[in-house]
Amino acid sequence: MPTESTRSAMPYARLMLMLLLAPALLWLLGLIVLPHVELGILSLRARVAPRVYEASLAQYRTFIEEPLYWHTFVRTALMSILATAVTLVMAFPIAWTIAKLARGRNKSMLFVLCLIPFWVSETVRTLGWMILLRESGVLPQLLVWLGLSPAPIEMLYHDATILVGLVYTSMLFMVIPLISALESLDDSLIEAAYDLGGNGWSILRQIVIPHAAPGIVAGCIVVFMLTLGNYLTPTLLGGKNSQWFTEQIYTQFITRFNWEQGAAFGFLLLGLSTAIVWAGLRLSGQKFGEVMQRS
Amino acid sequence: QEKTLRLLTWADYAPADVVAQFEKESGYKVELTLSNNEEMISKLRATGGAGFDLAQPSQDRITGPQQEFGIYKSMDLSKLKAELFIPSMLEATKKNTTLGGKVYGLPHIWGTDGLVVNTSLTKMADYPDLCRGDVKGKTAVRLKRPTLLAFAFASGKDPFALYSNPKAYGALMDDVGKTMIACKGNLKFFWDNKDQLLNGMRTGEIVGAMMWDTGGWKLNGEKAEIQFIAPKSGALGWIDTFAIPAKGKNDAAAYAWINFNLRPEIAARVAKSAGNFTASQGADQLMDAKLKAQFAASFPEAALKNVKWYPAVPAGIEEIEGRVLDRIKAAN
Amino acid sequence: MSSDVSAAPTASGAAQPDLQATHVTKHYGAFHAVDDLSLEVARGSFFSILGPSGCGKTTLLRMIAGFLSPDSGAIQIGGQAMNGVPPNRRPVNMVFQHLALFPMMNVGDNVGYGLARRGVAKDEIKRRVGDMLERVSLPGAQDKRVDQLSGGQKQRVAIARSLVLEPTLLLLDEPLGALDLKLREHMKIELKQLQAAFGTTFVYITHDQSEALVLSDHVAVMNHGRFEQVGTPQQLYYEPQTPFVAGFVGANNRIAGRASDVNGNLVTVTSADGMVVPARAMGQVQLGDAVEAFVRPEVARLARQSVTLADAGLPFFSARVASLLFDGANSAVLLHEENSHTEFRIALPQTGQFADLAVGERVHFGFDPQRAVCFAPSQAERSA
Amino acid sequence: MSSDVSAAPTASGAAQPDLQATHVTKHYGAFHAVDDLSLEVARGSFFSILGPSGCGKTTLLRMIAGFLSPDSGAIQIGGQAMNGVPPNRRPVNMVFQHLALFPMMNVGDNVGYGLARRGVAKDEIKRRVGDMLERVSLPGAQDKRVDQLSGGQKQRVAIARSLVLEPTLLLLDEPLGALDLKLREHMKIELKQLQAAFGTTFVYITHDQSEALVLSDHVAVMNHGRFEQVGTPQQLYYEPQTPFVAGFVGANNRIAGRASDVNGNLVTVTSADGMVVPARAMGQVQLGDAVEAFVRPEVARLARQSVTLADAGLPFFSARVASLLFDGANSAVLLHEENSHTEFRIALPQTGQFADLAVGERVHFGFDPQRAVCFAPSQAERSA
Amino acid sequence: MIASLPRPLWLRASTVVYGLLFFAFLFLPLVVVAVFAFNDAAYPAPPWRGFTLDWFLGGADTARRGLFADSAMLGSLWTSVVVACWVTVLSVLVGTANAFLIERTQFRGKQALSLLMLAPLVIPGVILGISILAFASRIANLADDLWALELNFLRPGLPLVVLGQFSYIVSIATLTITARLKRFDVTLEEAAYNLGASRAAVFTTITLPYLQPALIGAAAISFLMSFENFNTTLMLVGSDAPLTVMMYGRMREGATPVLNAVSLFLMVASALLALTLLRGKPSAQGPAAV
Ligand SMILES: Nc1ncnc2c1ncn2[C@@H]1O[C@H](COP(=O)(O)OP(=O)(O)OP(=O)(O)O)[C@@H](O)[C@H]1O
Ligand SMILES: Nc1ncnc2c1ncn2[C@@H]1O[C@H](COP(=O)(O)OP(=O)(O)OP(=O)(O)O)[C@@H](O)[C@H]1O
Ligand SMILES: [Mg+2]
Ligand SMILES: [Mg+2]
Repeated sequence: MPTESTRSAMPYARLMLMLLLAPALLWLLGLIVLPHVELGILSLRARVAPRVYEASLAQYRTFIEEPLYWHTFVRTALMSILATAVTLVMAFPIAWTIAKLARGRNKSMLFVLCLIPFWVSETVRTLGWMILLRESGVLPQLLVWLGLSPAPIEMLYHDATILVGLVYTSMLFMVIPLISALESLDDSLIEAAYDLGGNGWSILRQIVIPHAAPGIVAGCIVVFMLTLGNYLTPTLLGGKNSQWFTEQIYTQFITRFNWEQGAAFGFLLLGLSTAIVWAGLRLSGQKFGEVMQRS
Repeated sequence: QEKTLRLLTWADYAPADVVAQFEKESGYKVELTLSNNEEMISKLRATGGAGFDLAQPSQDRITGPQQEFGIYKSMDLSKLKAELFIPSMLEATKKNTTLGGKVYGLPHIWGTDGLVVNTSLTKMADYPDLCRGDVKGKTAVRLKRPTLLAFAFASGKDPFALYSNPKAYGALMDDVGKTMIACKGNLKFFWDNKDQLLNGMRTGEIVGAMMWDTGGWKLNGEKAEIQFIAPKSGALGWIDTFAIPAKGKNDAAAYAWINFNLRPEIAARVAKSAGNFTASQGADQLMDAKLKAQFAASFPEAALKNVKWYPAVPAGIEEIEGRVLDRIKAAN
Repeated sequence: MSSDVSAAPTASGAAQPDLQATHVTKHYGAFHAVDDLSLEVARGSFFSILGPSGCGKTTLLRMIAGFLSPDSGAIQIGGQAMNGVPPNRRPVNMVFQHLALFPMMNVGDNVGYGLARRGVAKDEIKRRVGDMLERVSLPGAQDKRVDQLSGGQKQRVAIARSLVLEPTLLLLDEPLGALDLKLREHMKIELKQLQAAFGTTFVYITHDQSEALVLSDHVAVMNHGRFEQVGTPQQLYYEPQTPFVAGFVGANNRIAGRASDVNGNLVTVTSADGMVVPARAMGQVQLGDAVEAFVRPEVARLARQSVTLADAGLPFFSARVASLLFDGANSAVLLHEENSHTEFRIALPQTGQFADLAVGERVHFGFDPQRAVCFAPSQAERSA
Repeated sequence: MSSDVSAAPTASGAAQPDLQATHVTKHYGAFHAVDDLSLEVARGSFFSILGPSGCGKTTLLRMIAGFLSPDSGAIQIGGQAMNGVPPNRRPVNMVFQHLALFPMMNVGDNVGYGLARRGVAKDEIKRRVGDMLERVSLPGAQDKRVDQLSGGQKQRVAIARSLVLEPTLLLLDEPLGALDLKLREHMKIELKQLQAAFGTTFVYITHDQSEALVLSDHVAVMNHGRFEQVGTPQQLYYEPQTPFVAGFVGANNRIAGRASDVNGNLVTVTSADGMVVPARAMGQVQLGDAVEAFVRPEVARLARQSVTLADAGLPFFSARVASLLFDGANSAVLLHEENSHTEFRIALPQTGQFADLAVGERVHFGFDPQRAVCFAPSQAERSA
Repeated sequence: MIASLPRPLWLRASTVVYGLLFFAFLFLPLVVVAVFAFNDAAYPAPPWRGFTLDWFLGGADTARRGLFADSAMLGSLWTSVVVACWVTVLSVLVGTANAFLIERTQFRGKQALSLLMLAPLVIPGVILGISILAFASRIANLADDLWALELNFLRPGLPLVVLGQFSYIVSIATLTITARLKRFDVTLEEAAYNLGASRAAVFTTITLPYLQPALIGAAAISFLMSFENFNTTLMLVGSDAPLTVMMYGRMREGATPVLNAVSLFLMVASALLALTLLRGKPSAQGPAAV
């Protein structure tokens, strides 16, 4: 009870505070903060002899000196941004339809339809794409059958395939914040703008987008994070051509046992995501806390 | 707890009937975890050598990680029946897995890496044939160190000789890397799971690949035109071992399993399941005749002599290779 | 009802009406939200549509603004047929129920929005926005954020935003609904003065009869998608044409019963409880008809002595005081008529004459039967 | 001010007061939300606290209910000191501003909640809930969901939920605030009848003067954490003790100026614009003091001929009609006094006598100076 | 434009067409997965060779080992369920405590703490995984070196997987529950208190019932998220692989239709779960629930 009568029972309030604070601190310190400190320490040392390590920036130097690594890094970032943009563009009309055009049963039906694919795991969805796109898969066969291509084409293992997979996987996380942002936009604002002589484009630009900005940013941040941190889709759909930075991290940790290098890569990825999220927030003038509440 | 043996091994190295027999005879219960070299090492690294009672890494991958992470216990040879091993193989393995005077691994199963070719569709003699223009998009290799070593041998160099000279080794690997990058367009994929490759070969999507002998013989059993070929520049020979993780809790069970496995009749069954030969003295007499025939077909005398056995990998070498592998992966 | 309403010329002068709707209908499924309704609004006048919640007011207004298209009937604005003309092409602007100010823009940009859409030059917009804000008593408010404004200020910005476009017609949908009591009183007067100053035709929706009466030149009372009566506030108040209007406009005592006597335009109504009330008949009333009589609280006169009322020539009743509702100038008393125990509300004189009444006291009241009204059966049925 | 208020016995009889607060104070930082305030509420009476938003009404009520503890001063309920007694042990119940009905329970469970917490047997709860719902005219509503109720019904459920516990005191925090106009009028009368029927002591908070006047036996007018005046509705209306009360209770014309003449209890106030108004002094007024006079709209009399007023012996003014506010029985006219152009509001007689006034017409008005009030400087300053 | 504004025909038409394309895009992969679970072929690929239930019912010793005989697959399914249950319970409990911490208490640094609670949502899952792995093994190694204590739960394995998933899923649970608690009208508690309820009674009769939909929602989301998680799990998994990791492994081997079978099984199961949830809450699940 947040009433002031609790002031007489101050020890009670303190006890309560401590009890509530304990799990939060355990979680945040034990699973988030300290592990990242550990990761930071790992990334800042280098092996000089078996079981002998010293503080060094060697891991980061490797990253800079080996074009492969930073190429992958940049590529991952660009592809993620591209995937986020494509997702946004694809999701917006649907979110608009659900939030503003559909009514009653239709609306909830469309909404649930959007949710359904995400009740099954990414593995399953990726499996679906593999069955669809592989050389012996459904789409290439269909193209042959339609006479559009002479022989089955391999549709897996292209950048475009990775993009399709990423967009697909992220769609829900864009659609939902968009819907809730658009739903909170009072129809009468649009009517008023229209009544005052606005047309579709100017209303979109001046009324809808400013209003939905927190939702858009929320969706973009979540999608960007998911894409950037994705491992499954790029490796499975990208095949021999996938170069995703998470894969580098995995490789360093698991196949090379090089935790130091992997930790450095992890930190770089974290830095990248933080920087881009921060830039996104800055550009759109949103606050992180508020944005995340909406997603 | 003391009643279980937690075994970290390769697929097919512990067939169900063998496990059942062991459990019945020894009273230990076997918990299997299937893995490959890298994962074995990284798991043991992450657990500090805990979580398993017995592991089966390849003999060349023992001393390096042991030096680095201390994930194995030294073997107590007194608990083993040395007479069960083929002596030459035991000696060779001991030599490769000895660190600071202690032995860390004992041989179990051995085999080679070479070429698997669908002879009805194409002909191949050496690794570089995988990069020929007429098989574009129909070949595969693993994106792992054996591939680099194979192509290094194919280029006429001896990479093992350069293990002690990281610089020269690095230069050699750079060259191999360039070759591979040039070849990349020819490859359908980098396989990293044998079933994936076998499926490709079965459907004819793949006509030639670098692979270990077992897979080739397995396919040969299904389709005679698919054959395992020892390449001109030499097949690569490997030996998978028994090694005891540093924090294994049930060494007794581990030794029991090793002794059990080296009994010729057991070894023969395991060898059949894995499709390879074992280090068990006398097991080859009990081996499947077909497998022996396949072996003989793949390895004429000269080829057998030409097998390049992996020496122990010194620390630091894998890092050089890793970067080259990454580069190959990244190239377009 | 509606047929004779449409015939009645609402426009005061000969000037062409600014807004004309003829036989407009809008269904939602089988439900007639607006039902064959016609109206005319004269140029420059303040026209109110008054009706209970759900009677179709907003639906009608949205048809005029163009957000809904009528199922049948025609709408003309400034003499031009509006069928198929989209809202952004109509010479009308609308002030929305919850104002719909753009929260992402400041006051100046809100007011200038429509001008900017018309492609007016920046300087010109700035000047006209400044002028307009001055006229609505918000000089220099351009740079304020919308959420920094009080309720009344928001109101004025919303009106300014529409008026700056100089529409032929301004539509207002319960614009005072969200304000609190004192502010509403204040804005009522301000709105009336604004309309007088601009001379724009206002069509104003409300369910608050006091707003409609105070503000309007003409009021249409709406119920179930139709107009019950259109007239000046005084006509509605003093000459209600239907029981619905009599009940809805102003507080009223309602006595339902049978016509026990009909004498010229005077009807005697006898309620089931036995109260006998004389009243003027609106429309045809036959002896024995089920009728309803309405007597306004301020029409009845209170007296301690029945003689006073008899002397004044009024029919009178005896009653006991049930409750005293002291409210300054609006004080009233609830009486229970002695024979029938019917509850009857009477306004106390503003002079404070009966301030000393006590609960339970015996008093008398009477009223001029010509100022009470009584409705014929068909209409009584209608409102039931 | 507050010192003499606390001395004034609010309780009507000799009976021990149900609620007594002495020198209660509550700060928020440096801000005195409730400032050394004392009050007494007699058993069974209806006591209202009337004040503008933010004056500390809710703070006071929450101290009585026990949700806040006073910084100083004591509160007694039914003769028992309440210091340190938590809300769930006090013999008071509260009806919250937004009712706070439990949305996850049906009506019956809402009403029975307090009984269940007391461990009353299920059957007994059921019986008493049924009885209580009947008494608030909601028989058989037990199984309804809360969101199926109308505003007025929710109101009654909230009151029933508290009354079923038979509290010594029922606290109500603006319970009608959320209702719409017509419903509020209706619930006002219903609430008064409920209280009379139950005989429970009500302490009622509102910022709507009409509610306070109509409902209460006694009203305390609150401002800035203090009581300005405590009295019967009539006392507040006719005998305001402070300019704040005169301005807040009922509509009033306010003329600020200097005392240009003092003659016994009559003061002549001359405004800066030159309007000269005679009024009765409340408290000490010296010649030349800055003073404020208040004239109620219904106190002033309107006449077409000045003679009428002169004959009645009233001081009179000439004026032009600025605006006609027709609102049936509450119609008023806004005048501009001819010399000073001061705006002056006058209620039109309910008889409809001046229904034919026209804007711009020249009229006269006058009033009995004894019914206008004028406040001395210190108090005038206070309200500024 | 919105429904009340006139929309030209081409716009209406393209809205419909786009909607159809979009949902085709969404559902095509799932439909394909479901259909090929019944294809009578060794690989989930066209052509259609006839209908079979082998991939569900095939015996353990036949060439086509069906889902219900594939003990490894079923075991990993069970592992996933167990992990998800733990994660759900932990997340909902801690999430509830966090919600009360954010909404009902005042202390210095609360703002920062509540922002920090959101941070896990913007840390890539792989990094969460490796950082927890690295930290846990440091602690375990320390315990081992200093006290010869073997802290098994800090080694890769299910406890660590649970902790890893929990570390970010609890953020989502916290958000969901906080959102509802924020809308809670505190006067309801005061009213109950005023009606004589004790603090405990207020909590159990008013606050908890109010929070219940959010608790159920948070539980459902937590379960689903845990079940679907791959990135974090991959780095922390020991010898018992949860379903996603197991499926990933099999997919790299070259998928057999058993994967389709288990996928279809999951689809049906989650549809049933969702239906029961939706039915319990007739007002169609709002966006807030995700
Ligand atoms: N889109 C719709 N579909 C079905 N019925 C509707 C729709 N819009 C309005 N209605 C119904 O039409 C009737 C009139 O609605 P309208 O909004 O015009 O009422 P109103 O007079 O403005 O009421 P209020 O004073 O409450 O705003 C109502 O009964 C309403 O339920
Ligand atoms: N917790 C608080 N901290 C600081 N100031 C407060 C607090 N609660 C109330 N106040 C201030 O105390 C004053 C009185 O508040 P209170 O809620 O009692 O007003 P009120 O008379 O009930 O107003 P209303 O009619 O708007 O409900 C207000 O100015 C308010 O801003
Ligand atoms: Mg409306
Ligand atoms: Mg209050």
